[in-house]
Amino acid sequence: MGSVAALAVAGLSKRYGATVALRSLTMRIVPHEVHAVLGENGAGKSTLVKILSGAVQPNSGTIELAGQPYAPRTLLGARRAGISTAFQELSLLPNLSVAENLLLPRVSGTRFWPEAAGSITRRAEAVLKEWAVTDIDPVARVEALSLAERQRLEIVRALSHRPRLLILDEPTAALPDATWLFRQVRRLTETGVAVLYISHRLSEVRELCQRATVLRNGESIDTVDLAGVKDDQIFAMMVGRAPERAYPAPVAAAAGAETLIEARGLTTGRLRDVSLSLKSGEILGVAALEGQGQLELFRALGGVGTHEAGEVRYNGRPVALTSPRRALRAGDGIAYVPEERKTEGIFGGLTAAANMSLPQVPRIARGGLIHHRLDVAATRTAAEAVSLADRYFGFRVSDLSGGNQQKVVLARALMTRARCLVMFDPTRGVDVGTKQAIYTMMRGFVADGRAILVYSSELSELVHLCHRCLVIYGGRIVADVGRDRLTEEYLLAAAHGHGGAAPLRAAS
Amino acid sequence: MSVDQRLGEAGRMPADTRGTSRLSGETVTIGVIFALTVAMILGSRVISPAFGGWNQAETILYLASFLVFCSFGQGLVILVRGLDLSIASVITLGGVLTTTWLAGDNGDLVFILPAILVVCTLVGVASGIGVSLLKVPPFIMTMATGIIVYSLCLGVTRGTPRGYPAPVLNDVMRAELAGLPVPILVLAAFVAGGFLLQSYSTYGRRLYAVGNNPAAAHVVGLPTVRVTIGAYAISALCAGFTGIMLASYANGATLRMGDDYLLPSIAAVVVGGSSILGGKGNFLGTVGGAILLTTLATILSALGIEQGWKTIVEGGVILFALMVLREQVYEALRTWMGSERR
Amino acid sequence: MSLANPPLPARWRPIRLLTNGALLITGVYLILVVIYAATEASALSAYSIESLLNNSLPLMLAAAGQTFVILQGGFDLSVAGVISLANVIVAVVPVEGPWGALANFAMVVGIGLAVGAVNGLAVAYLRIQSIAATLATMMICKGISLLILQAPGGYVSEFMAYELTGSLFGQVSVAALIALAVALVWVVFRRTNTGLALFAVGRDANAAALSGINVRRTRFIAFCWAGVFYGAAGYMLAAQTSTGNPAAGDPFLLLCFAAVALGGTSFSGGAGGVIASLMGAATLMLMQKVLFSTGVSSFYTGVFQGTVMIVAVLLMTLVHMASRQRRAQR
Amino acid sequence: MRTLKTAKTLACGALLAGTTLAAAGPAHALTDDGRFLIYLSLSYSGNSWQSEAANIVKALAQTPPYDEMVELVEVISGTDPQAQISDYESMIAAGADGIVSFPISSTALNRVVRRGCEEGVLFFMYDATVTEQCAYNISYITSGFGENTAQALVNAMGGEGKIFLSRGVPGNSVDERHTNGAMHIFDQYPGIEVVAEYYSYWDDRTTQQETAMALAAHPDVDGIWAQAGEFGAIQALLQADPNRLVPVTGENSNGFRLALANPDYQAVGLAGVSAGSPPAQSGYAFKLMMEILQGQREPLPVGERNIEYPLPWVPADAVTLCEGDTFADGCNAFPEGLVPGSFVTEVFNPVLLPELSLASALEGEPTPGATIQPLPADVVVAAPNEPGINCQRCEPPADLYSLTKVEPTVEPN
Repeated sequence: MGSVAALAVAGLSKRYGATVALRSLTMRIVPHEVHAVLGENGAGKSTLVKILSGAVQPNSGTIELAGQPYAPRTLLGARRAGISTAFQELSLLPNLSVAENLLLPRVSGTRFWPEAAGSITRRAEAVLKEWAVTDIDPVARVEALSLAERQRLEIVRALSHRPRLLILDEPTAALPDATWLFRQVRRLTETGVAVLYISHRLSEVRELCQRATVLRNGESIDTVDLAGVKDDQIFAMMVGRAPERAYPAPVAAAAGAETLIEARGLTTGRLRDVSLSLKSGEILGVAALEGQGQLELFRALGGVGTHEAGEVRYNGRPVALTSPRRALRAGDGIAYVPEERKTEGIFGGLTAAANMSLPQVPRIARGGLIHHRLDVAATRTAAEAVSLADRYFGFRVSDLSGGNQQKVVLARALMTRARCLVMFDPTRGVDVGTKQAIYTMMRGFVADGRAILVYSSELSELVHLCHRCLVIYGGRIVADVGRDRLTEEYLLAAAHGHGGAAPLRAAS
Repeated sequence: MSVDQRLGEAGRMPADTRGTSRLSGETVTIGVIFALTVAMILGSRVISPAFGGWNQAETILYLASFLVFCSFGQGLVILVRGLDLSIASVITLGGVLTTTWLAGDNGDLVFILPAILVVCTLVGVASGIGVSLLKVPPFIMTMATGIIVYSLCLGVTRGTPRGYPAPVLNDVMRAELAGLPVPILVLAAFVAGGFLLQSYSTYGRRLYAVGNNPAAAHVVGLPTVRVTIGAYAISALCAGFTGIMLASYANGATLRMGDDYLLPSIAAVVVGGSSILGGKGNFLGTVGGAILLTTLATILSALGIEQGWKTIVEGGVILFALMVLREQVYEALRTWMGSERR
Repeated sequence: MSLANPPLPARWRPIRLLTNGALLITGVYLILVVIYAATEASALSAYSIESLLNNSLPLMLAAAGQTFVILQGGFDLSVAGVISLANVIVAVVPVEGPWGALANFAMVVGIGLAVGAVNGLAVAYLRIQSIAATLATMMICKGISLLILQAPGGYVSEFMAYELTGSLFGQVSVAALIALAVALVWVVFRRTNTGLALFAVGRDANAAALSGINVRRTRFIAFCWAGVFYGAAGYMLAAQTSTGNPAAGDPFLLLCFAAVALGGTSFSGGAGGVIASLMGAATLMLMQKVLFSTGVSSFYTGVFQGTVMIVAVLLMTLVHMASRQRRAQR
Repeated sequence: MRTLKTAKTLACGALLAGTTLAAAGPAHALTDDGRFLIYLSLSYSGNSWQSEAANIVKALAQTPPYDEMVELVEVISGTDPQAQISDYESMIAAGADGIVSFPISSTALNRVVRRGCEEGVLFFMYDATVTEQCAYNISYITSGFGENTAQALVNAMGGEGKIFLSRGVPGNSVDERHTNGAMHIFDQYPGIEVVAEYYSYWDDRTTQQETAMALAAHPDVDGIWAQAGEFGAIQALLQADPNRLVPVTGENSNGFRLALANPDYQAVGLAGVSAGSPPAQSGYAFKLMMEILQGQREPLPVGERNIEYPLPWVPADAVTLCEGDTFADGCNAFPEGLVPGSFVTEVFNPVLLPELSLASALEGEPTPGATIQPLPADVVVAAPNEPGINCQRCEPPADLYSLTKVEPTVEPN
């Protein structure tokens, strides 16, 4: 600690209009260190990232980079000073190629005439290879990549600028497997680079990082040696109170529950001949590695995608799930909670209350007219179910934090009054408090005879939450795991196609 | 929306004004537009002693009413991320049908007027189907329907629209009720109705949702296709209504009667604070925009300067108004007030 | 360990080629050429082709300029104003000879650049909505044009009027060469860093900013390019009509948007290209010829024009969807 | 990437496609059945004036013996000069014998017109003109509409008062000519004050709105000098105050003429004169062209092809209602209801166009029983040079704005 700090931040604050995003932040990162920044959504982590990467300027406070004062005004300025960032909201351009994205903003390295495409590709290929990415074609357009591939690309881009300080903001949100990332990070720190690491996954943080700075309400609470503190202590620092137990035991599903949804032989995209049944009172989990067809399955059931073959019955009667609207009206209703909050979930310009009331607007309107007070009255129960605080009702949703946005999306799913929820990774990128709220909501939802089908990229979540869990590999269901044998190891093995690890059971 | 705003991280802060930001932001815009308008009217007394009074305001409101009618529909279409270039032709269609079908007769007014509006609405439905179901870009679709409708008007009238609107229509345009010209009363009712429809009706709510995020609207199960078609249908309906009013006002129809309303209708919507990218806007702002533009035209016409200078001044004033009405100006104001409070 | 998608297989690329806007609109154009050639005996005569190209060039240039602005995600109505202004300037200050033509060209480019810079400032730095800001600059330009020339008139130098609308070596139409040059400029430009930035900003300004792209500068440059092309359009219009007209730009306003849209360039930005817009403009002008040669009743030409526009776009959408479907099925 | 490049190359190629192809030049002759191939090229069929002018030509082409001699094709080019250039090119390529046209621009069409002339095509422009000397311009523009109506207005106002100028289309040479003529007169009277000047695009509805705006600023206006669209000015005056009309001069709409002759209106102050652009010019142009084509008349030498059409001049007391649908006894307006208010009345000319009836102007129908009468031998009246109107680099005569229809009753100061 005696050496010059790679990064030293003191008394940093940032206001947006009358909103204070960072109040007073002080922290120190030394070379060779992987330093975690922990905090709930809205604690100020992203603002810190934006300031350090030059996207916004702080109102007060000082930053020193390797002993030199540092006040970047642009992203390129930050890069020149030696800071590069892999952003949480992936800053890739889908309409450009992998190579172009990698080399932005100076794709063409020549001065008077654009560099030949082949030469650009070769340079990009070299970069990818340097960071041990060999399965991404530099010529491919980014929109053709999976989310996990994009995430890796974002990280490689940050790595490739040879930073003195690397910022990784939720780098594993879409990475099913962090091994590659950790290897690269360690390679980097060996050369003396410091890494600022932001993640909601405490287990990862413990594996990779040495120290952590905890933020709450825009203030740095403390910097701790991770080895010396327990999870509960960290959570307490993050939320400012003692945490509830992370995963209360699930309530057992009522015996003899009726079958609500029965799918037979669904085939679409990667999905091959999948059959499943969802019973009342049940949280049915789906585990799979990235891109095994789970997305197609969920979208087909939600009416967002189509399926080429197969049949879905609801309460025993066949239903056509050709649109989300049809799905909502099929049987007792299927409501889909989409994977991409920003593009398919929220209406950023509408208030939280208006977002939530949308499915019921015709019913809650008086004489065809509707206003904020009616919205609030109608959505209060649903908001309580996801623990969304009343004072957010009048906020524009785009002004809310990611966790609260997700709560709004879930409350809206409740507002549809559908009996079945089909949720794709509902806790991705949300903080611990929100996760708790979501778990509580899910349990409450199925307690009175409704049902949930949920996919999650976090196996621990499935293990603790579900009554039963399906594992999909290569487009097929390879395991149907009951509550009694539900462990992370078991799911992981099955998800990698090691069918031998468990007796393969046909879907009931 | 500025990058900075989007990057804004939410916090659980005590001095939080986000909840009221949207409403007051719009209110400020609308307030500024009307304030500008009133200032211009009062200031114009310098130009002519007859200006600056109620008579001038009355003339302005009267003439602005046509623009307000068609801008409402334009605003709805823009709200759902579209653009309606067919309104010029549909205004013409409304006017031509008014003179040819009524042919100067009061008799079947109660049947024919709705019939005209239905025909116009159908044009909008066609545009809406093209845009929402066939996925033709709104620009091309409405431009094409506009060209087609215009061409049909041309062919059917063989170039000369015949007849007169019913005399009673022309009388209505000149009548006064409680000391106010009837068209201004119609305007007031229209603005009230339009405002309720856009901001407080279930349909309006759905329009905002579809305009804000079409993909999310689809996932939520909103009838996005119907909502979109509805916007184009209402736009055509309003254009048809504008055509009827114009034909009644001018006591006859011409085939280019709608041309003057296409760009101004878009300008009124945008000056009124709506985003051309959809999902954001308020009808009262549009009304303010329409009145502002008409006021400007009225004052300029009284100014004894060359047409070139008039056009330059008009463009300059619009540019100035846009600069004043920028969201950033309001944001800066908010920041300043926020820091003052502290 | 993650099972990523395999890289884009080479097999897909022909499909991507099919969905390329430039090729689709070229297909539509060729269909119209066939109809035109079948209905008009002299359609393929050297003179017909040359005059068609001459006639199409101003719109093609205007559409090319508009494409820059639309790609970065906006509208530019000032096209009508700049064309009028450039047209009037050339006719009021004609300079004889090839150097004169060059001098005139420098003037209009300067004017276009200036107006484009004003637009760029207003949109990129003052953050005014492009459609509104450019509406204002359009009006101002039209006003200035009217002050310079109250009625159509003025002269255009002999060199401009004849050499620029003629043929080189009696074989290759100058208009075609200019169009080709524009296409080449585009092919090079879109591979430059600014060109890529244009696509990036149009698709997602936020992500572009986080990728280190100077968003404002990119938008500003797009408007400048657009202005230059409008100036060139006004210049070629003057060459073709041999005169100035203060209202010369008006017909271009909607047509150039139609041309861009026909070329398949997305109005939400980030997808499309100048070559497609050039072909879109050429298609619109060819349509006028086809309507004439097929003898569509003059009152109802609009019905056919409108229908052809919709059908052309639908055709392109269909091909696009079909190729998507095949891609999805894989 | 490579395939994309190919696409571009292909697209570029298409731009050039066929520039090196060569085929036979356009055939130039009568059509197969021995008729003259005549094109009627309109700029903008969309107001009464344009369609009446077109209908007159269509009616004449169906009147014996022309019905056996002429194949008439109507083409509408919209408002875009580029479109009209394209259409002219097509007509020349199709082997036109003659083109009767309302030109969209006085200058932009020159090049294609000159080329047409070289191919032997006769160009007859009506109303609007081109400055290319090989084309025939048949127009009233040079006949002094502006100065004569301005003098009439000054007379009606007693030489002083505030006036509005309701002009046509900004940047248009015709509008420019008319206004210059009018200002030549107004400038001689210091008592005349132009308080508002606005453009009405020769349209009734626009005139009405623009006049209403001007009236808001100047309710005490004493007279309105208007180009086409004048009926809208009357409507705006009536709307503002039904009991106060002022002298209005304007063009030839039926509504205006009826208003001028209306004693109730006269009682509250309406006076004025109806003059301006007659649609009948098109018929005259067409007949003149046919006579030249048939060899009945020698082509005029290039440089002398600007022909003046006489200015219609109908003061209030001269308005006479037509009894039937033919032109008889010098009548010059139709009863309300027979035609729309915007109908332009000057569709007949007993000397030049005795073949026409109301149906000719409204529907393009020939008059039953009528046959084409030859034009009087000495009919052609040369129009004076007007730079930018009918010639490019030329000097206007010194007495360009001399009065022809009216004498000043108030002495200019």
